[in-house]
Amino acid sequence: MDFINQHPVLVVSLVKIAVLLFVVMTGLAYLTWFERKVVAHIQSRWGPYFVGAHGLLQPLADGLKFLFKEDMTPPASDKFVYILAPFLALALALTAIALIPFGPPSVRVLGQPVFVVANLDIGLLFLFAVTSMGVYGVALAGWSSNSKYPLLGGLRSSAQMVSYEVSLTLSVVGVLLIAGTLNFNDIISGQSGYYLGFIPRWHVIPQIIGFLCYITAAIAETNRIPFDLPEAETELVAGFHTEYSSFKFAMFFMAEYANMITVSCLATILFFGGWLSPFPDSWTWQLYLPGAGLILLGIYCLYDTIVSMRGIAKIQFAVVTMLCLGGGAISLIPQVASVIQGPFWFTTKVIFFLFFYVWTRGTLPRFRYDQLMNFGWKLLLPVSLANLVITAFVMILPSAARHG
Amino acid sequence: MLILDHLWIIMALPLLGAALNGLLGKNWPKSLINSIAIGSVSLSFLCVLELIREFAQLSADQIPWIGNYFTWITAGSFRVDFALQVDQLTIVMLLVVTFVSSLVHIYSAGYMAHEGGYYRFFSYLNLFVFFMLTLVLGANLLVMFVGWEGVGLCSYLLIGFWFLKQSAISAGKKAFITTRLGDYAFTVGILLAFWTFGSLNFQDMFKSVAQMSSETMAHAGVLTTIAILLFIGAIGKSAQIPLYVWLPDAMEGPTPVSALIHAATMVTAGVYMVARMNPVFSRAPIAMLVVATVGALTAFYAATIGLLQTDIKKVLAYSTVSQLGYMFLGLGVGAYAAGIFHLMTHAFFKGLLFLCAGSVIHAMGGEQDMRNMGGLRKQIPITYWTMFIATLAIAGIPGFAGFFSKDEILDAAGSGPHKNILLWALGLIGAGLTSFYMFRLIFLTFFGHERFDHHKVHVHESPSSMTVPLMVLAFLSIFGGWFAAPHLLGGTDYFEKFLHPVFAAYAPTAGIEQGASLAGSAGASGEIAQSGAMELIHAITGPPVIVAVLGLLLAWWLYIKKPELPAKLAESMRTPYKIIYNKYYVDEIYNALFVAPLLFISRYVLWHVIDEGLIDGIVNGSASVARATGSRLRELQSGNARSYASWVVLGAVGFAVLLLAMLGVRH
Amino acid sequence: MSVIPVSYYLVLSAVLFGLGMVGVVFKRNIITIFMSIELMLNAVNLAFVAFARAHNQLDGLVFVFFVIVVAAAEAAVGLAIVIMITQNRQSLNVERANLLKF
Amino acid sequence: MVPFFLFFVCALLAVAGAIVLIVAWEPIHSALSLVLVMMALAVLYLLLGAEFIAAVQIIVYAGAVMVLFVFVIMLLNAGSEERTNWSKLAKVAGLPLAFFFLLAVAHFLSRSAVGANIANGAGAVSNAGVSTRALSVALFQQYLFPFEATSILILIALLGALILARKDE
Repeated sequence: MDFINQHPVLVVSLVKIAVLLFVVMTGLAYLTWFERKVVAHIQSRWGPYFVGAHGLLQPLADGLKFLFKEDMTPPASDKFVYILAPFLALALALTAIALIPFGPPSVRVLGQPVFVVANLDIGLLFLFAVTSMGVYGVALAGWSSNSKYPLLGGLRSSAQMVSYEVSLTLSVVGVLLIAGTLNFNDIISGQSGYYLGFIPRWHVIPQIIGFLCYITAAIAETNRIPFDLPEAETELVAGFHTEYSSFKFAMFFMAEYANMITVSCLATILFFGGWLSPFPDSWTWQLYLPGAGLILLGIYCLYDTIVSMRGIAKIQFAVVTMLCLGGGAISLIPQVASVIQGPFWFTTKVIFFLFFYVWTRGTLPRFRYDQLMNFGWKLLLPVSLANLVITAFVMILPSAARHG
Repeated sequence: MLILDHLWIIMALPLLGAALNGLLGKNWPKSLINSIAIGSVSLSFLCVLELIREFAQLSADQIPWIGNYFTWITAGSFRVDFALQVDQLTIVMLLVVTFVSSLVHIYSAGYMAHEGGYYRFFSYLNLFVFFMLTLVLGANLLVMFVGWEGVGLCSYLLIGFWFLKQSAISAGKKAFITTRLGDYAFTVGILLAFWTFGSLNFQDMFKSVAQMSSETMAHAGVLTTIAILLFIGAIGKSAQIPLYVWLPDAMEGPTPVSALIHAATMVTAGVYMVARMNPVFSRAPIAMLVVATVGALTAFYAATIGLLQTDIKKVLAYSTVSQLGYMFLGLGVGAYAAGIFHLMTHAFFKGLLFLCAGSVIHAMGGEQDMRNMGGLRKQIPITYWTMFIATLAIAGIPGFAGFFSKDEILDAAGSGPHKNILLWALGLIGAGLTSFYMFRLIFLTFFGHERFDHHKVHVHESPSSMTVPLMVLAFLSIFGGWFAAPHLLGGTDYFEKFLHPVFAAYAPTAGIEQGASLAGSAGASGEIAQSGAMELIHAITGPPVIVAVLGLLLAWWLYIKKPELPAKLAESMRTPYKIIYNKYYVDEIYNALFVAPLLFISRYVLWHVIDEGLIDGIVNGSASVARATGSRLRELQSGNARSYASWVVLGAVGFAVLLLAMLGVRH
Repeated sequence: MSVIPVSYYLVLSAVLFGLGMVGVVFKRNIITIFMSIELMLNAVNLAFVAFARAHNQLDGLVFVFFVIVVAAAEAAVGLAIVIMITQNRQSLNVERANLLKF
Repeated sequence: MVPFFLFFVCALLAVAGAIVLIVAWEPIHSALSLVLVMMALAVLYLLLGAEFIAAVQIIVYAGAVMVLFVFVIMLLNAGSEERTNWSKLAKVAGLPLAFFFLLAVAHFLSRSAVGANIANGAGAVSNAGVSTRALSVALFQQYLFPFEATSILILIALLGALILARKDE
């Protein structure tokens, strides 16, 4: 106990990291389930259904499958790099998440903020640094497998990511100009307040162009459809991870989804006020929204359990129902409610962006490679640049007017 | 005072003409060209006349009149102005030069009518006049020297005028190089003069000379040295022994050129120079003796060569040489005035002779050998008569110009203050020979039966543009000498009197007696009444006249009476004939003594050893050294990036070591 | 609060620089040589930052910034050249590209 | 204590990376080791309180330049380095001189007055934001002209790279 008192930073950080890892890993697993479900319903299918109720245990099954598959390494490959690549990818992806504040820094345990692992003053820069390193995973994977398609995939992805990273960064700079800081918490708290008393002062409103550029670049940065050229199965089998199997493949998989989450979080923080509630503080009933939402979900599950579930699924779903109702009940306790406000709103927004991701995937066709490059360099970059210039101009306009 | 204040105009006019013709005249019509040339020269002649008018109004102390235009050279104490000066001597020279030049120009307009390079010829001629005037007008040795060299250049250009004729080219070179020998001594003389007198202006020099006591035969000094050096220059320019060889060859040039440059004006530059420097010479007896001796020897020697020449122009050339010898003889015996006088008269009759020869050649269609002429007296009477008058003049027949001048010279040599019987005798014999070969020329050319083919050559008189100058000059050849006529009657010699200030101004104390003799003769003029007739008789029956008549008769006897005799004589005394006929083999001797060794040295030492061996060696050597080092250094540029990198590292390390060393010093 | 002498940083940068130098001199692969140069640049940057810190001045940092920018430009051009060389010589070996001209 | 530990770890990593960069036969290994070096250096920059520089180091160097290298290596499919004989000059001059250079610098440092201690990274983190701001101020005011010049330089480099690498039909 006294150890804890002596090294609060160390202990709290370790705990936070453990929790975050667990949450993110599960989140990743169920993100896959979420994606499959959404795409399925977009295509009017059922999607995963039989492993667990509504296929809720599907991610678990996939994970087991990955773990127990034979892990084969191409003989001609460069062993060291071949193994290094997936670890690099996943590690970097998770590191990025460590920078994300899920809730207000005011919530503290042992004097340490709870909802963020590392609160850096140059958080954003650091985040970009980490994501920029993400290229290596893909590129090295493509190179080290010593095979044709992976190499092409690696080439494509490295080129694509480097190109779009530029516009990604540029599109964000506008926000930075307004916020005047690189610290996530400061950026978020800078967005508090409302236009006309009820429209939140989120950066998305002045920076709508920047936001559009950002989201486009972000999709490309994460190699998602419609920019998933590196793994375009119609052209390159499976792209850079063709030669990967079993858990190494799973790592790439997870890295990709982790990146999705990171990017969505970033969008939330920079443009949508992070953990800030969209409603004015005066609307006190919003405190009970999380609890209410959970209880509603529980009620739906209860109905479902009773009406449509059969056999083992009925038992599983009963558990889910219990969790939802219980969680909802707890959330209605004022202290708890006030604490989970931030995470609630944050998660909601992130989930919306993830849905957007899946939505685009379900909707848009894939670019051709030259189209991709032209789009990146000849449209995206100039637009974000213009956005930056205009922002800067508007920013200095008042002072310029003042100084004549 | 127009011209006096602007003396340069006289020179500028010919220069202008030369520039116009030479630079622009290539495609101008001949009429325009020769009108420009003649106009410019005759204009400057008119200027001279105006100058004389103004000069007459000057008081004695204003003479010499000096026009100082701009500072030409300044180096330390050495300062030379471009200054012109006018005194009596200058006046005489100016007259002679401009007048004869104008006539020759007019003559040339006809003579060169059918020649190519018309504009070239006239621009050269004008240029020559310009330089000659510079020479004459110059107020210091350096300006004079410019003219001196300039006329040399023009003579070179004009001798080699027909530059397609090998002989003409080599003759031009010969003239240039031979005179250059003299000019070298002349230059040294100038330097010595500046070193001695501290200035090159004639007046300053003469003033400081006047301070110096005149040297005697016993102790010769710097004055003698200067005088002799300058005189060597004169030898070269005025074709005296031993440098006369260029003049006969110079006849390769067009005849008007021979008349103007190689008879009337340029070759007399030496005489003018010596006369101009008379104060120096008067104080250097040895120099005077040298001048006189060289003059007399040349006069005699050239005459002997003239005896047997068959080329009409060559005869005249040698006679020119000998006449120049007479002038120097005159100067050498202290009769400067007589020398200049002879210069003037000679300019008239020798110019006339050459022009006549040119007319003859013109008539004969380019034939120059007298053995192929004869009996021309009928066909070309004007030429004949004018040439005959000139011959009488040069032979010294009483009443003609040559008589007075030559008589004065011989008189001075025989009975002057510096009298020298030996030289007098030489001069006398020379006079006889002169009249002989001149009349031989006349008889061979105009008398006897015709020795040419009518069908080939049809003889015709020259156009008026040529004959008019002949007549004018003939007139002067008769009366040009009569200034001195009263002298024969024991009266004053106006020419000498006119020039007296020039030569008396800085005359040494010894020169007093010269003035005294003049005074004496002036005093003697009182006795003209009774002894004038005697004087006259004595003068016209004096030795010069006698030898002249003898020469005439001998020539008549040999070439009219018994034309076959000369051949016999030649047979009888073979050796001397051959020797003289070959001009004493001087050219051959010079060839063997100087030219051949020079060529040998140039070819085998300077060319093959010094130039090819040493200089080319140095050049090629440096080149090959560069190449060798280059091929060594090239190894560094291996193109191997890593070796470059190594070099960079080397440099970095060196720098670091340097840094450490400095820090080591500092700590 | 423990402190690190700036000379440590300097020695480190010197070592890195020297290693980069060795790489430039000894490697044959053009790209590797290039990377060695980058390594040297980094070493210099380290020295810059260390000095800036030692004297509490920003100039060093600004210099580092410029160095990085220039390095980026250099890399762009240099790699383009490398590509050309390789296309012409069919080899990445600098010793194959020793003609001093293309 | 922590800074010292960090410093030595990073230093060791950097040197090790540099050595690997030299001895590796595979260009890609060299590239990776260089990335490692850069990472280590970035951490050192953080220790020195230059967070901005650290970030830029990673973003530009590790994230862009080195990616470019890797890209080119992949593009040219650069196999392992061919073992030709060493340049004689390099053998006789390069290696000894390089080490001599090291010795010289070390000697220079050992006796120079730059032994001054500086505050470690822990103290620097607090004023990092300030330092970043100050840095940007210096960059855009005091060093504005060089900044513009560099931007032009980059533009030129861009064009040069384009023209050089373009496939001329």
